[in-house]
Order: sequence, then structure tokens, then C-alpha cells
Amino acid sequence: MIRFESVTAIYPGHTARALDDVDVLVDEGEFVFLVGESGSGKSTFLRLVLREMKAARGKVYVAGKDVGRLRWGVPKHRRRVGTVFQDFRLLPTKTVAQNVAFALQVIGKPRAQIQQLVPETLELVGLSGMGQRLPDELSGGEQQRVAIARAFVNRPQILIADEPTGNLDPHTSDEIMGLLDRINRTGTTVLMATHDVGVVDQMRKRVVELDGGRVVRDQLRGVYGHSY
Amino acid sequence: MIRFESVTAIYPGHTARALDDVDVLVDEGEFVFLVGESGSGKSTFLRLVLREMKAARGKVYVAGKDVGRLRWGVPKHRRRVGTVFQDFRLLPTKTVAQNVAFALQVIGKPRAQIQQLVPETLELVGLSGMGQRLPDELSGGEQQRVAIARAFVNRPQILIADEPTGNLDPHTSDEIMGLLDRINRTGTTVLMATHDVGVVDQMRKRVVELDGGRVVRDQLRGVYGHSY
Amino acid sequence: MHLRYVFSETRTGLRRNVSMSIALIVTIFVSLTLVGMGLLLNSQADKAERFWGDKLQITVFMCNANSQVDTCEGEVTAAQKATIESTIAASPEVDSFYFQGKERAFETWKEVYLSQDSEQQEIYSTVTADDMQESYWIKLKDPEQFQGIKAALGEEQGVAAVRDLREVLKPIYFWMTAMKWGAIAVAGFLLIAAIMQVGNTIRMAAYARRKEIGIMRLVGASRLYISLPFLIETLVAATIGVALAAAAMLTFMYVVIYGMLRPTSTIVEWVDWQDSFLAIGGVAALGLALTLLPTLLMTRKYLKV
Amino acid sequence: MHLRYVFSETRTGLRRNVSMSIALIVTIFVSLTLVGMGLLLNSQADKAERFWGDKLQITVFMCNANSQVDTCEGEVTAAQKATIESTIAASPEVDSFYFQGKERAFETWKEVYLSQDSEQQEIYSTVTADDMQESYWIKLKDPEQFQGIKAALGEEQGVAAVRDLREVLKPIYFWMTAMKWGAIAVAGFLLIAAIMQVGNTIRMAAYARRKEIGIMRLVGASRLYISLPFLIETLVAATIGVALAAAAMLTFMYVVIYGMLRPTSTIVEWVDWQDSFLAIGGVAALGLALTLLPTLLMTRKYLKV
Ligand SMILES: Nc1ncnc2c1ncn2[C@@H]1O[C@H](COP(=O)(O)OP(=O)(O)OP(=O)(O)O)[C@@H](O)[C@H]1O
Ligand SMILES: Nc1ncnc2c1ncn2[C@@H]1O[C@H](COP(=O)(O)OP(=O)(O)OP(=O)(O)O)[C@@H](O)[C@H]1O
Ligand SMILES: [Mg+2]
Ligand SMILES: [Mg+2]
Repeated sequence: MIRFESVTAIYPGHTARALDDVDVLVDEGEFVFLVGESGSGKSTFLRLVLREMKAARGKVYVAGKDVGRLRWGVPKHRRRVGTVFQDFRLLPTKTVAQNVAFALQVIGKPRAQIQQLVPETLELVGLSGMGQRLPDELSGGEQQRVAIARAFVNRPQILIADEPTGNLDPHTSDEIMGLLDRINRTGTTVLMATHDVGVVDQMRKRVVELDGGRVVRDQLRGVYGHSY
Repeated sequence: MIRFESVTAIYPGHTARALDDVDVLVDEGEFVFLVGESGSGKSTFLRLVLREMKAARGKVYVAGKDVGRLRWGVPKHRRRVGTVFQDFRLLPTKTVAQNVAFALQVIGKPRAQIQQLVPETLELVGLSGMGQRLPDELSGGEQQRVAIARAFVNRPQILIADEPTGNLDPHTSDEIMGLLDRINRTGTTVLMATHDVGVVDQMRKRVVELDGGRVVRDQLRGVYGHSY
Repeated sequence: MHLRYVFSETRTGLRRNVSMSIALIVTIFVSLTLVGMGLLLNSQADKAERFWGDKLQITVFMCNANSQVDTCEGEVTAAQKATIESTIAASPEVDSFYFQGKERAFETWKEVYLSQDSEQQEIYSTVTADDMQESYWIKLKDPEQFQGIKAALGEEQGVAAVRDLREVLKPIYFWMTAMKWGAIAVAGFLLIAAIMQVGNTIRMAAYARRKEIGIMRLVGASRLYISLPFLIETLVAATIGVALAAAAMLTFMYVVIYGMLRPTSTIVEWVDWQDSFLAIGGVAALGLALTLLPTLLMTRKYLKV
Repeated sequence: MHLRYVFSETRTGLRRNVSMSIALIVTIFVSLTLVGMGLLLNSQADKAERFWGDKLQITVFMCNANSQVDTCEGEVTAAQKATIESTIAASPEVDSFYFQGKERAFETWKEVYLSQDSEQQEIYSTVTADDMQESYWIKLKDPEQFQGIKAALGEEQGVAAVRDLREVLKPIYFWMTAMKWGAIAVAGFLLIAAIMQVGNTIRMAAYARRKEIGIMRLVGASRLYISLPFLIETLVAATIGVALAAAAMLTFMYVVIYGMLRPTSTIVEWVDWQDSFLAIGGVAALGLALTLLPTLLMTRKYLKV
């Protein structure tokens, strides 16, 4: 599903390598944690998958496509990848249902399909009945559920999450992880960057650890790190 | 040093109470954790101290002054309070030393004093020799040190930190907490909002827990919560 | 595509940036109006040139009893007239010519100098047909080739003066040209300002909508879909600006040209509705081009996918 | 206060928003130039009024041999003139008056109609002093009170015409006033655009510097310190705009008024350097006021402490 072939990433105007000769293969339906210190390259890894940036060297394949070669196909590629961030990124003037529907409208889905998918997805993430609320009437955990619903409403093959529990307290984090797990069980590949020890240790999923842009550990059913 | 007298806070255009009849007294030199779920009102509490917003009811005293009454005195009040955020908020085009010096320049400190205070403070936070680097040449932990240096360079009486370890991995978080502890030992009152269980449990400082805008626990040498 | 969304976004965009939009519309409006006035003045100059150019370009005035130039000794004689006429007929520069008697000259004089004001008629009531001069009106083959005939006739006995109409009209052309270029220069400055404002409007709109745009990019909205509201926003501004400019020009045509100049002053052919429509067309094309081009450039710059 | 910081911030601000600044400067420049031209036209109209108003306002033309109006029967007689003069002297509306003979009238006629073009001199060389009319030039106590004397003289025998100079000058005043208000209307539109652009410039600058501003507020920089770069930024733009407008007006004065109009045309008093300095002063005051006010408003709005 995702294949990195000796990928090196450098931010424009910089010389340091944000990723340095990374080889990773993620199969369809896997649940992978990306861990590592701040600045180790986790977000960069996800940006490459999303084609927000291009690899300086090496190739990134997503769903069989060399994303570095995409140009006009970038939007279409992104429709296959759902994304969730630490800061939710909801539109504060739209209701929960409108926020989720927005993701379908702007890619031109017909109205009928939107009216079916949105409530369905809100129920899946445990927000049925909250469709008419505004984001700031929700708790952080509920807001993150909306963000997940928006990422998942188009049924992407891959779900990317960059520290989705970074702003949440431990209890809420657990609930969100349960939700991501459920989404993973539908067959969606989940790739999550985090440095939340509790979350990683509890889930016991595959762990890829980065350090200074290099993969230093790739462990099935891993924990956060040795020292903790 | 900080006194909340039955403080209620409501965001403009909203009816829900972000803080609801809160009474808290923080003495000079104390180290206080504000904990609680997302949306419980931690950031609102800090905003009131910083006079970023006004209490709807009740009074907030900081260093003996009723901050709700301040108008033209707001800038002067803020010079007594240093602030650190989760996202560092450094100026990317300025070097580390310039970022710290900026905080002194804009309040009109004389050049000589700046040239003395900046290196002194950088050494205090453990960044001596890194003054000429740009923020994105630093790790997250180092960036947070810069932010702390900026907050502390004017030797404020109070240091406010809103989830300062939220973007940091556990090891780096520990280092930052050590630094805040050291600053606290110089006599500076430290008020820190967090939901980082590890940090709170390890420090064993006073813990004020908020829930739905109310104080539900105020414990000396406390831990994060009962359930964890 | 959800056009409803696009239009509602455009509407919110225009409303949100209302001060920006008004500034943009006003600048487009004023600059285009000035360009349009420049075009009208251009048409007017062409028309005047054609009007006077269709008339005869050189007029040879005969001496009358009062003439006091060297070549005159009282009223021109029949023999002198015959010589003059043969000189004109023999010149290779002359295309055609005709003779104008004193009565006709007096008619023209009255038309030009007396038509406007009834009081002036009384003032000049002292002038009679006999004070007028007989004249030959000559049409040249090439209006620029007048030196030979002018020189030849100037020395002829019985010729009081040779008038080249172009000389007389020079100051009029000068002022028309000056005003035209003045209007176009001012318009040029404002057009630069307008182009930059288009860029700024888009930058500001992109900033105001940065959250939406970020999410659109994230979920895979197409480039066109993201930039369409911006395009339409500036297009609407440009259209309003063009419409205002057109209205201003038509008002000018109706009030000044048709209401005041055409009825009273007939010594020149004035611009008509057709000229103004042409000018408006040019202005519309310019307005749209000058807003669409920076819009396309700016959306590429600020809305990278 | 670290003025170095303030100035370097201003400079970066102007450079960062270069397109915004240029648009703003151009709009200020053009609108102020138009306002300045309106003020100059106003001075010109005042001057003309004073020039012609200082002259005598009513002219009574006597009959000459060619006069064909009812009240004339050949050249005016001495008795008629005496009656006319006593009518004038008796009128309560008249301040003073004098008599003008035929020779003096001919001088004036030549000055007005013949000065421009040597060829025209030849054309009108048929006119002699004897074709002129004798006249009384009357200065009124109140220029508006002319009905009584005009009516009284109009029926007097030997009077060919009574000319009220105000009537003759009406179209000239009309065009001057029209151009003045046209310039001021266009300038008004552009000034609105300029004010809005000032607001937008500040909004954009506040956005571009939002991180700095956030930190400044956080560490307790004073309101003044935070808004000073914005103030100076628009002040610099306004100053450049005013300077350009002043340069444009002075160029106009030098090239058009002093270079072309003053030397050639002496039938009216033209605006002088002093008038242009006054206009420039007004324009400068307007320009500064119209940028400072929105700046103060906008910094209050976008830079809340
Ligand atoms: N926009 C950027 N411009 C320049 N350099 C960047 C940028 N973003 C990240 N970097 C650099 O790239 C490297 C990897 O950063 P990245 O954001 O991928 O780390 P991360 O593992 O996500 O860290 P964190 O846990 O703090 O989010 C770091 O050295 C960082 O300084
Ligand atoms: N800018 C805002 N406008 C309106 N409501 C707000 C705003 N910021 C916070 N709130 C509301 O005020 C309440 C308290 O929010 P606050 O940010 O203080 O919580 P918090 O404890 O800091 O949460 P978190 O851990 O997510 O940062 C919440 O209900 C929130 O929805
Ligand atoms: Mg990251
Ligand atoms: Mg908070």
C-alpha cells in the first residue's frame, strides 16, 4: 500500500536531511505507529505520503502509484488518503455535519450520496445526534472524532494521523485510539505519528522508530521505546 | 501572587461558562499544575491571568492588582508575566539570540542591558553557543528552551505555560520540566496547564484539577488523576 | 461541481472583503472611464480631422477695399482674379477648387461668429457683406503637399492672405491630443494600481479563506475548484467596474455631447453613439483582460496545490 | 524606544507589501493630483472673475453707420450721447463709468482677435477703426444689480447694444466649473478607494506581521510601539503620494501655465505659483488627514491589545 524506496527528503532552502535513505513497506490493512523524538522526521514521512512535498531522492509509492510523478493527479491521489491532525482543523463556522459534508462537496460528490454518507459516518465515529452542533460546542475528543469522520467519509484506502492525541487527555486519547482501531478493522491502512507512550504501549501494533531522519527500529507489536 | 475570586468566564457570543465560579489562590514561588480534560478551562484560566480576556464575573488579582480594571496598564502587567506555549511561537527569520532579544527590544530595554541579559538567559536554559542558530535548525526541545528563555529573560514574577510539553517526546519533556523547576526555584511562580500524565506524576507539585470550568480538586504534591 | 457552493463562496468573499472590493471596483471604474474618455477624444480628433479634411484645405482671400497688405491695392481686379485662378488651376498639387463670393462669405461669418449669442449679433451688426473678402477654396491632392501652391499664391497681386486650415486648427488638435494623452496617462497609472489591487484582493481572500483552502487541498479538491471563487470574485468586480465606466461614458454622451455640444455647435462633427459603443467595447475588453491575467497569475501563486 | 527597530520594520513592511504600497501610492497620487487640479481651476475661476470683475461689467455700445437695430439711425449723435450719459450718471446702480472712443475700441479688438496668428491679421485686415463702436464702460456697485440700468439703456436712442460681461463669460465659467467639479468628483471616488486601501494595507500588514505582533502583545509591548510601524508605513506612502501630486502640479504649472498659456494669452489673468503652492498645501493636508485617520481607526481594530 505504501512503499518508501531509499527516500531522502530535504526542505527547500535547507541542507539537513529531514529523512535520510528511508526504506519502509506498509501492507494493506496494517496499523503502523511512527515514533521518534521531535524533529526525527515523522511529519515529513506523512507529508511525503500525502504528496505535500516531494522526495529529494528515492521513490514513494502509494497504492501502486509513484506519487513523485503525479502532477495534475495530486488531488485525486489525496482522495485516497484521509488525514487527521493534532489541531483538528475544523471550520468553526460550519456545523459538525457541514464540516464532514464539506469534504465531499469540494470533490464534487452528488448531493444524494452526501446525504447518505454523512450521517452514516457520524454514527460510525460515535457522534450521531451531534450533527447540528458547532465545533466549539464540542470537547476536544469530540472535535477529533469530527476530524476523523471528515477524513474517513470518502472511505479512503489509507488514513494518516499526525499526533491525533497530542491535544487530548489520556482518557479521551484512549477513546480516539479505539476509533482508529475500528477504522483499521474495516481494512483501512492506518499510519499514525505519535510520541504518546501510553497509546503506543497499549495498542501493541507495528512501530517504526525514526531518529534523525533514519529508521532505527521496525518492530511488529512494538512498544514506544526501550527506555520508557 | 495570583488570586481568583469566584471567577466566571464566558467567551463573547457564547453562553456556556468556560470557567464557572472559580476560587484559587496561588502564593509567590509556588509551582502549580492545572489539569483537566480538554475543554475544562485550563487555557481560559491562563488567559485570565494574562489579561487576554476579562472575567464575566468575579475578580482576578495578579501581583496585588485587579487585572480586570487594567486598561492602559495591560502591557505593563504582561511584562510581569512570562508565557510559554505548546507551539513555541518563535520568529522563524530571527536567530535564537534575536528571538530572545526581541522580547526586550519591544518593551524598550536599553541595548546594554539586552546584550547582557540575552546570553545570560540562554546559558540558564542550556543553549549557550546556540545563539546564532535559526529556530528550524533546532529540535523541538531546544525550540521550547528558546521560548522559555524569551519568557524569562525579563525576569517575570510569574511564568505561565500552556501545555509546554504537548509537542515533545517523553525524554525531552523531562528535560523541559527540569528547566521549569529550576526557574521555579529562583522564586518565580510557575503555573502550567497540561494533560501529560507522566510529567505531573513525576513532579509531585500542587495540582488544581478543572472539570467543566469548575475546580474539582486542589491538591498539594498531587498526581494527574485518580483513574490513571 | 457544486456551483451553488462556488457562488455562495464568491458572495461571502465579496462581502468579507467589502472594503477591498469597493477599492478595486472604484479604481477599475475610474481608470476605465478615463481610458474610455481617451478613446472618445481620439475618435473626436479623427472625426474633426476627417470633417475639416473633407472641406477644402487652403483658402485664398482676395483683397477688398480695406485690405492693407503689400499685394493689395484696393479691391481685387478681374484681371488679377483670372491670373490667380490660372495659377491655381495649373498647380500639380491642386485636386479641385471653387470660388466663394462676398455674400456666401458673410453667411459663413455669421454662422461661425454670431450663431451663439443674440447680443453678439448686435455687437457685430456693424459688419456687412461688403466687409467680407472673395476667396478661392482649394482642395489638395495630398493635404501635406501645400508648400508650392502657398508660395506661388502668396506673391500674386490681389491676394490678401492664404490660409492653411491646418495651421488654424493646430491649437485645437494640440489641446485634444494633450487631453487624450493626459487621460490615458492618468488611466495608465490607475490601471497599474488596479492590477496590483487585483493581486492584493486575491492575496487577502486567500488569507481569509486559508482554513477552507487548506482543507480543500487536503481532501483532494481540484485546482480549478479551489481557484474558481477567486476568479469569479475578481470577475464580478471587473464587471461592475466596466458597467460603471460604461454608464459614466453613456451619461457623458447623453448629457454633454448630445445634450449640449451637438445641438449648439455645428462647426465640427461630434462623436456619436457608435463611437461611444466602440470605446465601451475596448474598455470592457481591457478591463476583463487586466483583471483576469493577474487573477490567473495570483491564484497560481497563492493557491499552490 | 528602539527607533531603529521601528524604521527597519517600516522598511520591511513597505517592501513586503510592495504591490499594496504601490497601489496605495498611485491611488493617493492620482486622487490628490485631481483634487489639486480642481483647486487650481477654482483659483483660476476666482482669478478670472476678479479680472473681469475688476474691469467694467456693463458695456453700452453706441450706434455707428452700419448699425441695423431699431434704436439706431446711423451714427449716434452728440445729443443722444448726452442723454445716455446722464441716464448712466443718474442710475443708483452705477458706481463709476468712462467713455471709450473708436480708436481705443479698435486697439482692444485687435488685441483680442488678432494677437494669436499673423495670418489672421491679414484676414481681418479689412476691419478699420471706423467699423468700431463708441461705448460707455460702466462699473456697478453690486455686479448682481444690473437689471435697472440695462433696461433703461436698452430703450435709449443711439444705443446699439448693452452687453453684460457676465452673460458673455457664462460659457467660460460653465466649462471651468464643470471641469472643476468633474476633477473633484473623480478625485472623490479615488479618495474613497484610497481610504479603503489604507485600511487594507494595514490589514494585510497586520497579517504579514501577525507572529511578531502576537509576541509583542505577549511580552507587553505598548500599544504605541506596536502600531508605530503601521502608522509610519502609511505615512510614508501618503508622503510619497503627496510629493508625486505636488510634482505633477508644479510640472503642469511650469509647462502649461507658465510655458504655454501665460506668454500667449493675455486676455485673462492666469493662476500663478502662489496659487499652486496653496493648492499643494491643501492637497498635502488632505492626503495626510485621509491616510492618518483610517490608519488610527484600523490599528485600533486590527491591533487590539
Ligand atoms: N517546514 C519546514 N521547513 C524546514 N525544515 C523543516 C520544516 N518542517 C520540518 N523541518 C525539519 O525537518 C526535520 C524533521 O521534521 P519533522 O516535522 O518531520 O519532525 P517530527 O518528527 O514530525 O517532529 P515533531 O514531533 O516535533 O512533530 C526537522 O529537523 C525539522 O527542523
Ligand atoms: N476562542 C474561543 N471561543 C469560544 N469558545 C472557546 C474559545 N476557546 C475556548 N472556548 C471554550 O471554552 C471552554 C474552555 O476551553 P479551554 O480552551 O479553556 O479548555 P482547555 O482546558 O484549555 O482545553 P484543551 O486541553 O483542549 O486545551 C471550552 O468549552 C471551549 O469550547
Ligand atoms: Mg511532526
Ligand atoms: Mg488549552
